[in-house]
Amino acid sequence: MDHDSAQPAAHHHSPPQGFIWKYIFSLDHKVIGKQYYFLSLLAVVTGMILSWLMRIHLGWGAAAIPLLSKLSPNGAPGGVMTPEYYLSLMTLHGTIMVFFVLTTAPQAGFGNYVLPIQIGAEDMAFPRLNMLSFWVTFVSFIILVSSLFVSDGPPISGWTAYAPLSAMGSAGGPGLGTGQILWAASIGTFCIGSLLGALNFIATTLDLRARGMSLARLPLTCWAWFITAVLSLLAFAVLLPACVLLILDHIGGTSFFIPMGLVVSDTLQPHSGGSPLLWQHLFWFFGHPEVYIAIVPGLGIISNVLACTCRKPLLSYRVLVGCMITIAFLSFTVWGHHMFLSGMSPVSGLTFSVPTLFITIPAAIVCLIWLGSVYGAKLRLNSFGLFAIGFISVFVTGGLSGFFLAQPAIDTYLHAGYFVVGHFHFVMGVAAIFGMFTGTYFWFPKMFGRMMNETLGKLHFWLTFIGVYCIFMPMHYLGLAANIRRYSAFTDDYMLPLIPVHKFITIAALATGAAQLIFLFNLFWSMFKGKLASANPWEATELEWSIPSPPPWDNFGGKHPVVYREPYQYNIEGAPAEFLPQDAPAQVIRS
Amino acid sequence: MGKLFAVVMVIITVVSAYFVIAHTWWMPVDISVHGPGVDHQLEETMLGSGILFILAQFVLAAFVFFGDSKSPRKVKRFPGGPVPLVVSAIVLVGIEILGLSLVGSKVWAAIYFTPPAPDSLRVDLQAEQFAFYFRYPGPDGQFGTIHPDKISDGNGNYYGLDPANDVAARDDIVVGSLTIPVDKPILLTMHSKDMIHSFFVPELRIQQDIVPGLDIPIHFTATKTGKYEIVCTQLCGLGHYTMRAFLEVLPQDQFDQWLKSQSQ
Amino acid sequence: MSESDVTMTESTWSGGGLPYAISSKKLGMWLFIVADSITFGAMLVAYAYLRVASPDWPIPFKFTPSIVNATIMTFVLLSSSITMVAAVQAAQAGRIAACVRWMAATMFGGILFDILHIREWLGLIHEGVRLFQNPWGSPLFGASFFSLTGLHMTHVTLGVIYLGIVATGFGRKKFSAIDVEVSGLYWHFVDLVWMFIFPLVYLISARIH
Amino acid sequence: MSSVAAHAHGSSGMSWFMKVWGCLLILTAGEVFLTYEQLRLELMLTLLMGISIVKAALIIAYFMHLRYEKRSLFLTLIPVLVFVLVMMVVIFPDSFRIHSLGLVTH
Repeated sequence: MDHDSAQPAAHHHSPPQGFIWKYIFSLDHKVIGKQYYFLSLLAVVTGMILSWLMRIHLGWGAAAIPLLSKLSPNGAPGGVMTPEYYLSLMTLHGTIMVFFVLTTAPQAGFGNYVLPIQIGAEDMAFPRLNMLSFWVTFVSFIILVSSLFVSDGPPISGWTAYAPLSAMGSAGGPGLGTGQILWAASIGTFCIGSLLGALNFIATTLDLRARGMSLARLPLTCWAWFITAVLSLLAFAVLLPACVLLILDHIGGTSFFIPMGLVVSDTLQPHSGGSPLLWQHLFWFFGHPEVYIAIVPGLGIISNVLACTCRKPLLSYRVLVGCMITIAFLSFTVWGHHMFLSGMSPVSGLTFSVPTLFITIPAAIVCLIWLGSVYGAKLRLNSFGLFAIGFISVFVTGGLSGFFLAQPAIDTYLHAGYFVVGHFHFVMGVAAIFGMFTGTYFWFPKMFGRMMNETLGKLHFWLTFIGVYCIFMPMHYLGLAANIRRYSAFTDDYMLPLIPVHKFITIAALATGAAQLIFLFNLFWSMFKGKLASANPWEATELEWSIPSPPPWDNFGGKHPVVYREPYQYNIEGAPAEFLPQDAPAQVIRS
Repeated sequence: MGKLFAVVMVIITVVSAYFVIAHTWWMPVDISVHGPGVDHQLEETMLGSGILFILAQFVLAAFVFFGDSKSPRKVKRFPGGPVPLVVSAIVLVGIEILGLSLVGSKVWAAIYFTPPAPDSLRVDLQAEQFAFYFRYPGPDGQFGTIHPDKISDGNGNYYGLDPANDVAARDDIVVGSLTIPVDKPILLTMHSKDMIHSFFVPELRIQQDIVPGLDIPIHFTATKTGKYEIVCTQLCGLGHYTMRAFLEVLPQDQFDQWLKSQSQ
Repeated sequence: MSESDVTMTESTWSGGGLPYAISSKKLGMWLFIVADSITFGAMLVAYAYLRVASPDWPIPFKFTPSIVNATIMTFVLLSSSITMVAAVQAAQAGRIAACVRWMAATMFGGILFDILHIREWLGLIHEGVRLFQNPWGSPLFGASFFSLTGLHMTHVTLGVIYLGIVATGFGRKKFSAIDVEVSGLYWHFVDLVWMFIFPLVYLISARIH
Repeated sequence: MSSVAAHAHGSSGMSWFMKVWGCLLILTAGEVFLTYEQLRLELMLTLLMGISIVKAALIIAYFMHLRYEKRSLFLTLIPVLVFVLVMMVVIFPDSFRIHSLGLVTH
């Protein structure tokens, strides 16, 4: 091996000068990580406001929301939203939350900030590509939001954009012309950003690890980001051509997803030959790995933080890594469970249900390992500890309702109801968001050099934890009573008695949403007024806690850290200290 | 803080489980032949995952309750280490999965893999944006051909029939609600003229997407007379929430009478 | 800090080095190639799916000129790969001028491929093939033909630009031999994709008699 | 360590690449010949795909030097790629389903 190629690619770019290069077009992974984080924050606030509007409409359909008529005179004349405006908001809520929050914050946000430091690197492998990924993602967000302002409004076809509704153009309904094209363009752009980000993460994790940071010593967060990057690289590569074909159906007059002989508003459509199921297959081929792209970073963050909270090593590091890899692998074999009743071959339906059920085994093992790790712990339940424990609770709850939906026979009944909404909000929405809260409370001192307020943090946890159960648990009951999702109002006789439940959910959602203002206040107040943070306020073992808070622009100040042991060495029998940092040689700790 | 968490966790678990056990909101009474299989499968799964839910949350609450940081004791390793946990998870969850798959596949097979009875009553379903139309073949027992270019809601030719040239189409009965005889197998062939819709009757325990470009057959037998709602469950446009029809299950003699009155 | 504290389980994977013994740039390009293969794979699968489902799929390509033309295009692309190999060899041997010449030859191959391809497109358009219709059968023929070959042609065109940038930079000693090699990986990948498009789009749509 | 430089230096390396190029041209000619023979579609598709995979393997192994890199690179990239591409084949039953359930409108 010649000497040059054996050295990790060192990035001795000099410290950036000037505001633009320092904060806007920065190559520094820490700045880019924060940029992603704040983009997600903007997105999650937008998405949450949309969900408030939807919830108010579902609880009190006739209620006028005064500001709404100003925001969208067409969509909500007099403040009462039209059915199509409800569907537009639903589409935007789903798309923003899934892509720009769940995919962006845990992976690109925290991953970008923390991964290079945790593996002892100065920066990502390709800093320029990293900057490009962020700006591509940013542009895609702008494209999506701009659909709010075109005359026809955003599309009404949901975040899954099932063809032919999404492919037929404005003949099918409002927002399906320009709005739908903007949606597809935005998601296609997002794919490019994610692909570039993913290959950067993989190369960084493999190539830039410090000396001694073997794969078996990577913090579980790094494993999770690495696995997620592999998933992103493979899954977004399928969604990208699907979006291209969808756009072609719109502007090229092709009919990839539109069959022959369709009649819309008494007009025979000129399309012929396509297949609506093709879109569903391509979409869910991406869509199911996407679910794990959203949650696996959460699994990593929780595992990482749980060890610090419990002050003991995790019950089994290797089993957790193995389970995450198994889950990632299986995620490519199960997409058909979204399509049990879609007209897909019933034999395929049965076949897809088997790996879907099998995926519960590694997921169950992960939960058991966490429980085993909490056993006999000396818990330090500060804000991030509470959120980490809360994550286990909501992840178990959401996972168990997946048991029902994995079985085609039961899916026959529950498929399109609120049971599904409750399920995926728990397991993918709430769990992933709890992962983000955990990450924020945990890494805030490192990212901003100040401490967050603990009292506000705990208050935020209690309101959120109880709130999400009040919002999403009743949705399971609604689903059992066959309440159909994606309805802007409930006019069917058997659904009328369920409206009080919707009112309860709406109140819970507004209250829980209001509780997030505490978090936002805490975040921004602490950023400027919080107590100054020490290098290692949580007495954690990973490399990021061995450098000052916030870290210098080149992370380790030109030094090359060396790693001596696995992470999470807390309260080891016979050890010289309560916790053993990964990069401290034994004799340093003893002295 | 740990003790508070444990208490809250237990309350949440008990309240959540109560509404399920009390069946406060539950499936409507089943009216189909294959339905008891679906219900049984769902109840078994509810029992299994309900026990797991309560167990997991209680154990978590207990561990957090006793995991106080202020106690002077040392941390304890989980007895036996990870191996028994992993093995028992694989064995127990594995058995549960195999059991559910085996039983569940039979239920699924009863709906989708059995051929329709030869004496089934054949009914056609056509879905369009925000309405269902049903078609009975009439006395000749044959459906007329569908001509998409002739479909027109304006002149009431919902099916695009061509009675002038097509003999089979002349006696086709097209109605806006599904009327069927009780205890008789029904073969429903579904197609859509525009978007993907879905046919769902909660009481029938049947849900099937209606995909443009495909003629998807489904068969069932209703066992109780009465009037039920058919809802669309696949997002099909702005009026999706209003898209519904009624299913009326009649005794055979009343059904015959109804059919006769329609064909005149 | 003593070296012995660092217990190494597996030397190449224990950090502080490149586990695959290739530069990160090269690894990055390989990862891009995996993702792009899946993109092309999904396009080809979608095309095959629709073709299987359409009984009226046309098979319009006559042996001459269509198949012959596509064969010449294949030859051009394969030949541009071998000149790229020569460019990489020259770059690694430090023969800068030779490397730039070989890369120019490769770019010429790419441009020639594009020209032949566009000529073929124009011919088909002249015969009435559009994205949404064609004179022979399922309109998806034109849709899938133009989108598949269009995606590939975009890759070739971007590749020519990419090679141009690398060649210029290498000539001015701004880029290293590794950059040339990485651009070569991309170029061979574009060639590789054509090895599947050629039979799946052209050869099984051939009408000999 | 088998780096590219060690293996493929000098004219001997180039002549080896020329042989690979020759093989690729011959295989292409073979494909065109098969087309001219107009075999049954299934048979022809199998043969053409077989030849294409051989050609792709030659390009990856020699032109893209994967054969000269560490074995672990091959073992990381190719199984993942093959796995994902093979999973896509699962959608084909639905393509055939359009044949059996396709809307009869004329």
